Amino acid sequence: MIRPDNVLVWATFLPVIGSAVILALMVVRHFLGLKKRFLDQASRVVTMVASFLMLVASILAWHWFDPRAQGLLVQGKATGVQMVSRAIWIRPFNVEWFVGVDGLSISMVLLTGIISFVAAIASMPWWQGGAKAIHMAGMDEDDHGHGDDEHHPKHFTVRMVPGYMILLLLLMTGMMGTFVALDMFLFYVFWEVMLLPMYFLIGVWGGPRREYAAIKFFLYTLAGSVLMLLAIIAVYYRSLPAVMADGTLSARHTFNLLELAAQGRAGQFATALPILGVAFSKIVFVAFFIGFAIKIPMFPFHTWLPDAHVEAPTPISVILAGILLKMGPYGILRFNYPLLPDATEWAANAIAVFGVINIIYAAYVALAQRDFKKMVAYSSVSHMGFTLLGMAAMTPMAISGAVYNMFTHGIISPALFLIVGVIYDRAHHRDMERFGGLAKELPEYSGLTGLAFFASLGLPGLAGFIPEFMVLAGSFPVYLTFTVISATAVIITAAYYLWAMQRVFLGKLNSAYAGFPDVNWRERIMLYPLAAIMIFLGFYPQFILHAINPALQLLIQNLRPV
Amino acid sequence: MDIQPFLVAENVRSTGWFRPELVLTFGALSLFLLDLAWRRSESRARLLSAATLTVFGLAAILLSLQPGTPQSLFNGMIANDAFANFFKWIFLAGGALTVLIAGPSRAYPPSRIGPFYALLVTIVLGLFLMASATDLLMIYMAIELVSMVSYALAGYSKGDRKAAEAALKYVIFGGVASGAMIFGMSYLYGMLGTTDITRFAAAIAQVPTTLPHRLGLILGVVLVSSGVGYKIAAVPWHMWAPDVYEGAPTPFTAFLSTGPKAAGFALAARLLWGALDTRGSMMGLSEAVGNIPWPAVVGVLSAVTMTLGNFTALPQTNLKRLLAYSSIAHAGYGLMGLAANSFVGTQAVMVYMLAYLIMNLGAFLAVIVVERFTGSPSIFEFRGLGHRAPLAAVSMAIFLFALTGLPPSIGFTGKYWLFVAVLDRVSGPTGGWYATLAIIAALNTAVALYYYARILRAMFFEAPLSEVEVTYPTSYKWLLAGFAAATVLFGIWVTPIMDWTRLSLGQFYRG
Amino acid sequence: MIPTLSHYLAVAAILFALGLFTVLTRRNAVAVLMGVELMLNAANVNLVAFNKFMVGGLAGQTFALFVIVLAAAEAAVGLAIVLSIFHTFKTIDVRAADLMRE
Amino acid sequence: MNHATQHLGPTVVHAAGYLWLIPLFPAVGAIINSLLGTRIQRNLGKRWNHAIAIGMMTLSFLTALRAFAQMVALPGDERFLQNTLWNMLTAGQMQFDLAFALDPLSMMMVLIITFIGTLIHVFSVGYMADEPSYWRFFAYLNLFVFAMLLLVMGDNFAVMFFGWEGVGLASYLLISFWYTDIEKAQAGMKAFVVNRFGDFGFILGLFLLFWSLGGIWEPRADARSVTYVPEIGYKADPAAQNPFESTGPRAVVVDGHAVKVGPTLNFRELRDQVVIEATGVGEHLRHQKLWGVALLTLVGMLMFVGAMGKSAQLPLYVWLPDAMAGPTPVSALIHAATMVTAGVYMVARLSYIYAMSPTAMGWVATIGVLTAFFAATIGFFQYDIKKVLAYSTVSQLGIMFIGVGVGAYWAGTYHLLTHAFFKATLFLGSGSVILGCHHEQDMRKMGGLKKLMPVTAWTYLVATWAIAGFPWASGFFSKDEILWKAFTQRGMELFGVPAPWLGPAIFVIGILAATGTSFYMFRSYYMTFTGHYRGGAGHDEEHGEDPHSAHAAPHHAPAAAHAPAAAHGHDDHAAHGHAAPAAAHGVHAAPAHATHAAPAHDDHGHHGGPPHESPRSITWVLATLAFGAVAVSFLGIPLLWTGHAPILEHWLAPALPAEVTFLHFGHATEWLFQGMGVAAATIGWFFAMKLFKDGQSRVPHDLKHRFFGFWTVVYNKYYVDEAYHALVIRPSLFLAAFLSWFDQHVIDWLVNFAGWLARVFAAIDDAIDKYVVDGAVNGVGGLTREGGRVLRRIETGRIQTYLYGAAFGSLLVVLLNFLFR
Repeated sequence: MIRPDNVLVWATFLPVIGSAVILALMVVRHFLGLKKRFLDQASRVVTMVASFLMLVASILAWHWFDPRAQGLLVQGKATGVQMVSRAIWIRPFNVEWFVGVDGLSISMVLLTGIISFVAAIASMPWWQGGAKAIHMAGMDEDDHGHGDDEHHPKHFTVRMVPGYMILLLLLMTGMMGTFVALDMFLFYVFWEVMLLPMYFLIGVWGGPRREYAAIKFFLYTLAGSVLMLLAIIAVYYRSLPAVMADGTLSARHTFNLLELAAQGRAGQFATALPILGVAFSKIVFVAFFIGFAIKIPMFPFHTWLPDAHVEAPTPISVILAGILLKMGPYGILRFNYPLLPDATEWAANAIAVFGVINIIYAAYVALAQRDFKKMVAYSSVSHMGFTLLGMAAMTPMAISGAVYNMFTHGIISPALFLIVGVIYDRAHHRDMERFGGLAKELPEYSGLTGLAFFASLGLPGLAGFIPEFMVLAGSFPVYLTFTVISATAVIITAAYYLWAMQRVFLGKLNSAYAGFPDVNWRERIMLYPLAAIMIFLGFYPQFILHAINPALQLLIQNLRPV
Repeated sequence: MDIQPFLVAENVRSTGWFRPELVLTFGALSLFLLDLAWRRSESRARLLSAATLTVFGLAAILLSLQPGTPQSLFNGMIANDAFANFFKWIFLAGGALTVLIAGPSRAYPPSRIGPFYALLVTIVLGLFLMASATDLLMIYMAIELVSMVSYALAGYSKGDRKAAEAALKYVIFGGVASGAMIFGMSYLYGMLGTTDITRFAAAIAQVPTTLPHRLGLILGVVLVSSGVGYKIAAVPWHMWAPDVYEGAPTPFTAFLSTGPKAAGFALAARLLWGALDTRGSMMGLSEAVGNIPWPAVVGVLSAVTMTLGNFTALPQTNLKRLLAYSSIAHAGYGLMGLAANSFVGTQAVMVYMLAYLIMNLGAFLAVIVVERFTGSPSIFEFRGLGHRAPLAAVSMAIFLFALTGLPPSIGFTGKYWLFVAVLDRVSGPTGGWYATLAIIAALNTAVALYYYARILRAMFFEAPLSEVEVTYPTSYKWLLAGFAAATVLFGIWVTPIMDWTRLSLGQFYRG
Repeated sequence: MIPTLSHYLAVAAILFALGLFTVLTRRNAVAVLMGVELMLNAANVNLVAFNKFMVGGLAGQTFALFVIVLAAAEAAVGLAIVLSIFHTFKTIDVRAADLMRE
Repeated sequence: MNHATQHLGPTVVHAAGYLWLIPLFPAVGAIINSLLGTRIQRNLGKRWNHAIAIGMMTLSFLTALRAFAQMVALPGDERFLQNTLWNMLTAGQMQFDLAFALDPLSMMMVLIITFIGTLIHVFSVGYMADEPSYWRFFAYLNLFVFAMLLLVMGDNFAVMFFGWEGVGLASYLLISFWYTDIEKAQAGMKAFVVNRFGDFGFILGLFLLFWSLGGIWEPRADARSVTYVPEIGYKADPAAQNPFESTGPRAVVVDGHAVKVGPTLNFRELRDQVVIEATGVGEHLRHQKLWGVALLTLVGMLMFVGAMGKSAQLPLYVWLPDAMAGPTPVSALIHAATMVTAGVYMVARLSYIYAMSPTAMGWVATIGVLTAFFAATIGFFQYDIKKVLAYSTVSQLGIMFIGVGVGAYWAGTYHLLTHAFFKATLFLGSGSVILGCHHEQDMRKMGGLKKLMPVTAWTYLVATWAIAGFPWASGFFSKDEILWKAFTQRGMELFGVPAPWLGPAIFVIGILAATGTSFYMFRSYYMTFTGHYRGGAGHDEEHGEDPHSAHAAPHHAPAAAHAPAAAHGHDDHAAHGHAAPAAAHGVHAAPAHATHAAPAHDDHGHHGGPPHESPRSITWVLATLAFGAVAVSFLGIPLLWTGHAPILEHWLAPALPAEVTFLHFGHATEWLFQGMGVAAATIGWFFAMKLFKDGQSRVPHDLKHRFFGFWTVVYNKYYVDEAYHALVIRPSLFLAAFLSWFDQHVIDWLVNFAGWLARVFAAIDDAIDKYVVDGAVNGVGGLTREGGRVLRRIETGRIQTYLYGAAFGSLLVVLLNFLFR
């Protein structure tokens, strides 16, 4: 029943179906008086199943995707967009249900599938197996919700489980939808749908300072999306009508991203009337860019990330680092670049500068962190800087590197956050200074950590190296100086990772942590596949690149027609 | 001049189009009687509620029976058109829902609920007239009808000082406002020679452009709009709102914040977009007539209103008061649609009023749930509501998101269409102003989020003052669920609303 | 001399101003309501005057009649409320009613 | 300086589908041991761990031999085996495969690595016998060999870089193998980070070379950001302009063969287009300038920065001495024989690039000779036997760089080969000694071991002999050839300034360094093996005046917090120490000892016992290597003696296409210089014997006290580590701390500011209602009061405040109406 023309719909809505089921269970529970324990377990099972099916769907989509295919024709030109499913949604607004994937989004779809599933596993309290099971704070199943003092918060996997699962599934839908939407309005809706559950997942199931983190995240992102909405409407009002799903022409304007891209290429927005004396395309570009830069997060707007990460429960950090951060660059490549080529040229240098700042600045800040999770969070900021730099350079190599960086970082940083979660579940703190010599107690864990660290600091043979190499090599001819500066990051990165390694795992064993259990099966299930992917991608990047390259080269070519 | 027979005939004909209003009139009267009749029965309250709902039901049936063909009734006193009908549906829904809300809320003891219902029906009648009035006299009478009953109901709870104070402030402010309005009307009447607003546009064109005339004209328009403005609680005629909202019994506040506001906007639309503009093509953009730059003025008022409302809402801790300020802010958003002075703009206002009815009634219901249990609408009572009353908390969250204007919710639909209406003007001659207005509105959305988020935080993140589960009647559960469902559903299934409003506005009586 | 329209208008304006002034300044609730009455009557004067001098017909006169009626009704409601204020606050000083402040 | 020569044709490629097996075997070994190692060790016993590792090594060595056989069979200039696995990456102009290639040069490297690697694996069996995490050690060793093979066998820069960093990883893991000792852990970290410095330079050099090749730049609107605009001939071909299909190098036909021209990471394509003049690439490159500097010079210097890191040259050598923290076999394999020579290999591999830039050559040679001398001087006064060898390694690497610097590529490579043998022997010998003396490394606590450990002593002597450069031991031929070539080289430049004197100068310093080498090597020999045994005192005071505790603090890189930890560092180390004798008594793999080791160490002082010869697995390896150290000399007997070119030079010729001219002198001169070489060695040996034989002479002690200041400076390695700490580590840590403060208190403040602003507005708004409106009211009230006393005093209530507001508001609105138009 899953066919190429509806696989994306499945991938998007399977989670929602799951949450609906859980909701139904909650209602039914009232009438049948089912046990809370039963409801919890049931909702967990539903979540696992839904997210697994979502993974399957995304893998199928990847399998069916053909990088060489012409895809949907827009104004007679190939767009490479495939597996399209479209129908009219809100006729009066010219809004369509219009989803499909091209080389850019398919990689993100696959990533979303993988990471969502991992996050789902990470949300389960199961498979703690092994002789000495970990003591997760308050892992007792009877649960009066918020009965937690800050010192021993009830573990997030057992607090208000159904609610958590529903929100998690909604979040998944939001993310998947954002990546497949090809209608600006639809995109915006999914974007917000993804925003709200995140707010609660951090705010309700988070750490001690969760309120602050959640509010901060919420305000930042909402400020961004309001700007984005304005920009979307502004673009809408400068657009020309386009053919809609049913073959009729839309009224006066269109939300169809592909159409808009074609119009943008034709200079539709470059020549539009200025607003308040500023060139239309520039003002819109800035609006879009800030909206997305907050998600990346780009230098001045990045401070929500460490807080959000530190307070968020592990699976949410995983999703945050693995997928949400990717939506920034994705949005820029999906909106700013195709729609506003002229403004893109205009802004390229600025983007590059911000990229360099991200890389270096965040790397140094990470070097100074004591909190394990904060360090990893800042390293994310630093690594996303490479994506910015690559996008700015706009050479085929650099931009492929930028997108590939999104993918690899989407694999590595979740692994890192899982690793932090593992140690946090055991020690209930993340202060690296207080650890030491853990390698003796947890050899397997140390090995996995080492692998993830080296992958992240760009060791050749692991996933992290290739994108950095491509971005640097690609931007070298365009931004010589910037590249040189950015390249110094490889040293700093190595420094803070190895130092962390040393503080946490090497040296004499801190007796306080003697007798810690090594990774249990649940953690193995999550970490080993990710590790395998890291190695695989390190030696065979073409596996992803062959899918994204054509789309990106098409993008560049449209930016600068030959 | 003596009464000519055709006037009589006209009135007789008109009565045929006046059935819902008649039902409401006699319904109100009969409710008084029934209240007396059922004095003894202990199920008095339930019976009265049923009776009131029946009245509204009847009115609804009759309303659905009469087509929205635009025409003038009672010698141009009121108009019958789909536009009015749309709002009439809103009023009926609002009234009925208020009945459902007011019943179990402990605001009205059975002994006093009868008159409340009767007066409620009367207000609805007044709102009907407001929505359809096309003559200054009718407008004045409709507003007065609504106002006077509202004064009474605002203070309608025995020995409650706040209520009494609210009523006093309301009556004084309202009195002055209506005084100002009628004074303005007298000027308009004098200068335009008619009280039929559908003839204003033509008449204004005749008015000489000397300063006295212009001053008189503008004074007239402004004073009249003060009457309308205080109904929709727009700056600078907004100051009564917080006190009255806080003091009045909450169910009535809920109604007050939706019904009269909607009626005010209907009236404003008739006055401004209907009477004071060039008859631009039905779909196109029209411009203000004469030399009254009212779209610009309304634009400024809109910006000021939303900003003032939102910022003043920030420090509030009493949710009723907070929602009062937010309703001021929403009046500001609504005015954006009028400022656009276009078909789309007016349509956006209609959509927004519908959306606001649903989400705001929902929000107030959640407040009632808490106030009813804890006795105070303070935000502190909302702490930990996520655990104490999950359904109420979750649906409240949905309403708040809708009020903020986040998709997918009806609030977003409405706000989106307002933005569209304004940005539609951006490409026009005064586009810069409209762009500014849009940006101010966008920023306001963010600000609004800030205080809505405070409630969210209280409900879900903060530890409650007491662990006790908040109990409330099942009917409220269903209502909350219903409101929430509607809020989300119409955020996704938008087409019917858009079509309904478009068609209704398409049959707008322009004389 | 024969009063012209402008005289009437002037009278009306003064009435209105006085009414407004009363409303704004008096502390006695009843007085305040009376101020409102003044404002309404100012409008009446206008209506009648305009009707007489400019428009003709009956509309203005009728209007004025309606206003008078409604003014009475409003006064009634107002006084009722004043009464309840008196009961709860034991005073009819509008200034006393300030439980609810910003 | 003349250039690549015409007669060279494009490389002829012979497929060899099995090459990938060579690195595969160690990889498999590593994977097995790392995933299943613990279980194997627990259930099957350690012998299986090393059986797997050594087995894999042997297989890979045999495969290498197979390749060697195939290669020998080929005609001289066709010796190039290639094997592509899959396309790794294709994006824009960049396109590289996972592919392996063997030419004579890399063939030699592969043989060294697999052969010596295997031997050292065998050695480790005895040496690590009682290591609790035995499996880990062998896993790491295999991993290292795998990476090293990638490095030398890579068909393109990418694969080479994989190996380049992979060996870095392996060395990090092995140096901090005994991670419980925080100092060792930090040594590993230091090694990796310092190497990263080098890689930074290497990468940049690589990019520069890559982009300068075809000079294909993306045409950008803002050309100003493109600093270097290529020559016309090298504009992108139309295909390259179109980003649609990625553009590999384009082809130019040279006498029948298609030669790819354009940006490439592939060594073969690079060599062909640069070396073959018909393509004109060489010319193009030679005339490029960037920031007014010859492009190739930049390329050469930057890439050499990479070599500085890997091969421990000034100023990046600091990590190598600390690397001695690793187990001795590691020091032998990684930090003497193979990894550290990667830089030399890289320069030789790119000989045709370096040969085109005199400045680059001068740069390499100068750094080389300075390092050689500098390190030699430090070697004089060290007491830790492994430290002596470490500095001698640094110095020997310097010599190799002199070779590849001055253009004697084959000689440099030859020294690499000979050094691999004798330095491996020396390290393993020292390992055997350390083992014999219960993990004592301080030579002052040794002596007289000749009788106790004859095999070790003899092999050590042979190797010392070789490194000192006495004829018939291999070191003589290589070193002599290098210095002679340096003397006859007059074409080098120093930073663009022609410096004909550079060659001779290098020769002089080089000879001094050679003398020094001979001196400190014999010193170490005499101190260790002659006289009578001074050991057995135990470790306690060793650390009192232990050299490295002097600079211990500085290079805890950022770890100020760990100073205390560093102090206890040793008990654990001692524990290992105490496992050792068990091994010595040939009781193989007795886990019991491992477990008792820790408690045993309390009374280790008396438990010492006399030193003893090491087990057979060790002595055999020593013997083999010592033999090799002599044997390889046959590969390099100079033309002067035999009348035809050395075997190795002949063998390597096709892999080193660059031709560099040297001055020609008569035979007499050459004999003379060889004599000088021998003389240098003799002098060094003589003094060493006088001062240190049998530990009788008091002279060294007196000298030490006469020049104590100078002694301390040299003894503490010129305080280079401290300098680094002060100049690099502290500042960057400070910067980091500052930025993170900035982040939390300034940047983050922005968002809070927004929230705060909102609240302020709210407050202001409140204030407006409270004061402004009221104020206005009172103000008006005041006015009226002033205006007409006739009127009664004005009182106002809040509702009236509202009305005032409304009234004024309406007034404003009226005015507003006039404001617009």
